[in-house]
Amino acid sequence: MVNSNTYKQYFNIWLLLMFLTVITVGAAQFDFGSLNIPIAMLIASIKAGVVALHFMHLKYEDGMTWIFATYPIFLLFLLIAFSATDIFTRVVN
Amino acid sequence: MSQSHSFDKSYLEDGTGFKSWFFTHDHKRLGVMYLWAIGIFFILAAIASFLIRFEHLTPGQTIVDAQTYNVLFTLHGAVMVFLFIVPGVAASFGNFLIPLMIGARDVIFPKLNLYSFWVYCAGAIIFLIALAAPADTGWTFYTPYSIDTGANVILVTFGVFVLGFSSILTGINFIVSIHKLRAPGLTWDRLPLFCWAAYATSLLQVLATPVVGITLLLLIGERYFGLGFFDPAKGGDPVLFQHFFWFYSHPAVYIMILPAMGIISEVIPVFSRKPIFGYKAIAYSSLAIALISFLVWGHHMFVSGQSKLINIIFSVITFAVAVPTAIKVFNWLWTMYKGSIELSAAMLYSLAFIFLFTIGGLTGLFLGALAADVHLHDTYFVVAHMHYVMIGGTVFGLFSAIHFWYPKMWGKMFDEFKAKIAFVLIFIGFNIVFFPQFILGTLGMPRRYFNYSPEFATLHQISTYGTWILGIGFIIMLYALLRPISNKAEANPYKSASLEWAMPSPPPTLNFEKIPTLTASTYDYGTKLEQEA
Amino acid sequence: MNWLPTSASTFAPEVDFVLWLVTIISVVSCILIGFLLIYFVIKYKKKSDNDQTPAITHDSFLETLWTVIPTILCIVIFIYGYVYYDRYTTIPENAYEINVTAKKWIWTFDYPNGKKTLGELYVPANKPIRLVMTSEDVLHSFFVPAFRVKQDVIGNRYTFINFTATKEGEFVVYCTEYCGSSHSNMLAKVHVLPELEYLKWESGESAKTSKIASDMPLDQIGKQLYSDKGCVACHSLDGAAGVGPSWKGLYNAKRVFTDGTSAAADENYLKESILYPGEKMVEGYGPVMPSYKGLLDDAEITALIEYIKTLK
Amino acid sequence: MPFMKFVKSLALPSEMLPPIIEEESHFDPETEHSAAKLGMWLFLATELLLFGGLFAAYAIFRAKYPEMFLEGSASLDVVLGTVNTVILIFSSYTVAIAVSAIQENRIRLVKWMLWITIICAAIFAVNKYFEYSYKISNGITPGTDIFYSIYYAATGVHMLHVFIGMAVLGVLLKKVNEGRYHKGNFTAIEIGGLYWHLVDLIWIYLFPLLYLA
Repeated sequence: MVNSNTYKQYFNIWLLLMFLTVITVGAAQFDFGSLNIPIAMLIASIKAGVVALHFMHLKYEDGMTWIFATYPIFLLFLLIAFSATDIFTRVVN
Repeated sequence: MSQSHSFDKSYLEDGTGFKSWFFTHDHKRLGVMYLWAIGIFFILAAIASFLIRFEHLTPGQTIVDAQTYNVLFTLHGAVMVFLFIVPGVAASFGNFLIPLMIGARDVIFPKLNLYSFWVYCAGAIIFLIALAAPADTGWTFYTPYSIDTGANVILVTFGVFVLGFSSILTGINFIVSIHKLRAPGLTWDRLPLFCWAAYATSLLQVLATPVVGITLLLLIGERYFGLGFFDPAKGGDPVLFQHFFWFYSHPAVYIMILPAMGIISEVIPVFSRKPIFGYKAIAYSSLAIALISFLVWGHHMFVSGQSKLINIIFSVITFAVAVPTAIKVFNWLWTMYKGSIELSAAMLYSLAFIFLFTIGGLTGLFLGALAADVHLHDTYFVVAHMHYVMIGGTVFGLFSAIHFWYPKMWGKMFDEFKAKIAFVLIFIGFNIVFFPQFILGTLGMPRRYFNYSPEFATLHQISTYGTWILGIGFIIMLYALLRPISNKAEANPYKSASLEWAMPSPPPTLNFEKIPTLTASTYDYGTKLEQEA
Repeated sequence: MNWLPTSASTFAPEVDFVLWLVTIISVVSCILIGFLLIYFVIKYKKKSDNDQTPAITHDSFLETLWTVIPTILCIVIFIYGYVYYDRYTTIPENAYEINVTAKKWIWTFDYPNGKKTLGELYVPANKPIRLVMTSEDVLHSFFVPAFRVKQDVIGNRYTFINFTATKEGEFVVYCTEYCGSSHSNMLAKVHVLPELEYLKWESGESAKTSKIASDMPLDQIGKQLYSDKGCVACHSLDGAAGVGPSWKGLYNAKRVFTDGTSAAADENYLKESILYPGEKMVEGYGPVMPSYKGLLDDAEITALIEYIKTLK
Repeated sequence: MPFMKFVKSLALPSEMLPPIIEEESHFDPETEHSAAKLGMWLFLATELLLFGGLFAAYAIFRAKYPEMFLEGSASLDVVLGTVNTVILIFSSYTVAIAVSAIQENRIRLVKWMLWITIICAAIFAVNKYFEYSYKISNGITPGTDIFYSIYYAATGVHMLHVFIGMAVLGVLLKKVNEGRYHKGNFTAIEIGGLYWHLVDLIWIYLFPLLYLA
């Protein structure tokens, strides 16, 4: 899977990541109100996705690896969702 | 590492002395060492529980003072949970059996397997050191008590953190082994149910343990660096600690019970001479439990100050998990229908498992129902419920496994008669200890109480007397197992159709000289009926 | 033998209904499974090594049956559990609010009119009560078995219990969240009084002062107060050092304080220690005792001191 | 693209390889390779969930105390944070090159890339050290408030991973120097690389959450 193109591709990916980093820092200079965090997380997730797919070669891996790579994200979502549901619905009824 | 490739020497004879064991890569030797280790910790924690029960012989002080009592129940809980029952069946019999059952020469990462054992030993040593300055928080380490107490919490929690690594590494090893090393013909729908259970257990170990790891790390940080997540005095939320803790510890309940369910699913078909009833239901429900068990942790927290909405959500999901468990019980039961049942010691433990686990499961319904849980939470009812599942379930499953695979593991035969006497005592003793505790609980006796009002004395005394019967049962069982009556075991004394019985007892170091090819299910018992075909 | 405590609140019979419901379901299921187990073991006992057994692996009818029935039972149990829980957690109208403060290892109750009690909660019968609870240190849990109510008490926030007592009398309160060495002594009492009597108590003509006026000897009253007012949680009677010093042999003993001075534990010292416990700290003990100023009147303090005198 | 030129200049293929010293194995290399990767991804899943506890705590306390988080975040040094982000992403890039290079037997390139990665990690650590000591000298400790609890706990646990990653890469480098890895045996480098990428991944989230919130 390594060929003459591989290194060039890595370089392009790196450029893309640098570009996204600039965007992240730039976006933080503006106040989007409640969208601040979602925007930052969106960009971070694109960066993370790019690293995982290209640097970590997730795009060449089989379905089982994909399941193991994504299932913890779902569990993390559960942990946050359930505990937040508790903490933010404690208002006295 | 000297690895003899001879297939005519058994794994027990392949090298002697400390080094040949402590540096072995052989999954069977590691399994055996885990079995010894968990056995020793079981005895240690059991002694603590006998002292606890003895203390309750009379209200007020009987033998120890309040602080010692708190240390004792913490010791009992923490050692039982983290050193005995979580590694428990999975690490011991999982290691011993999985490669044999899937037709492999070892687990996929044999060196890593040895490292996990070492990490387990390291964690255990930390625990033992921590006994010198023991913690008094209970095994749940609830904040802010665990932040405030003057007792030594850091060492114990660090021990749990280290043990978590062992759990994770073993889990990864099993999952990848089952994925990559199944013998030709051993498709997923032929995989022995013990392997299914171990697979689901491993998934839980891998995915749940890190969360308790970070939680305990943060708890250490709270004590050491003054972090404030779980301390109400600093704006933190102690209930959040409970969320994090039970996010691990509820799946951990299934880490404890699933392997035992796997064992039952192996033992009952052999001694009923029938294929397991509802193979797919049992296999898939193991996997389903591995997923759903992450969704119900809040039922440990109905009166913790959780919001009403989340209580209701958790209660609904809890009842949803109850149904697959009920289905499993009926599947085991119906495996015996029209069978040819032989009441060996292993089978007796399995049958007792079904009955006691049923009681444990049904009493779970009380605790899942919101209104009833408000009354029963943190009373002896919970203590009894938990022990019916953990002893009646896991420990009876473990005992069943110890008796069933005894010939395979040691190449010897034990005295069935003595083992059955031990079983009767253990079964009766167990029920005398824990059944009265249900009533203590409904009457309102809170758990973790050093002192109690005299109205509870009779039930407490009955419970304490039960531990003595239980103790005698354990001793007889140990005697029966440590004094084999024959030094020669057949390859397959129970005529099992499973792969591990197809090789000599005990098996050679590398198990299979030639990797077998499977052509039929491992539950190939009985004659096919016309209408079934 | 009775397996449930007295039922003394409107919530209690509802909880008991759920308990009975699940108990009946459990007992029936247990008998069914136990019977089948034993029946199969006897009926299908192994006769020879050549026993013929059928290879049954499925039975759609049975499998449907034992999926559907447990599902229905689970739904029923959930619904009852939910409905009664919902009723219990809904704030009653015109609830009489009492503030509860938990501290290692004593319960303090503050009433709307400014009255305050320690270790003893007074409530009127047949009137909805709402407890507003908080903790000053670790987690505690307020549990009244007779009312079937329980709720954890947490620092830096409030949690609540609603109940309506239906029976007059005295009921025990347990702390059910593990809170340290005196966890099992962190008890309190709920006194449910008829409304008129309660109003009388609240306005100060307390029934309890009559205790002092009665012809009981002073040290006996002191003994009563020792357990009623929560002294028992920290001070032993047998000489064992707890959170606080034991009362055995305390009277006239020499006390060495953290500032190096010392004094004999005479009547005046004991009274000062009850009212201003933080003033003179004895070596080896922490400043954890709450002040009893306003919670014990002079007669009661005298009774306690008399009681301490008897403990040689 | 000067860096690319530099990379190309290192492309000296087929060094003399020492004889293969492999430990005995019961399984064929193909199975071992794919198994090791699957196992590593599982381990990365556990790492993700380890940090998951911190992310969950962040989400909850941020929603609970928004002002505290804005204030705390404003007090952190964005420039230093950005520099560290660039460094970590660059080190991820170099590790990716190393993993591909070993599969072509370009051993010298592998050595260079591992060295650069380790140096990047060290610079990251030094920056962090200055950041911590500056904060602590200003009296800001983990116990100051919940934001700083999160800040110290998350970056601290991440820092721990950076150190572990440095150790792993160091061991790999040593073994590369010994000639243990080559075209036919590169699993360890691939797996070590995956671990380092995870350290980068976590930082990609921590950076905006803590410094830019």
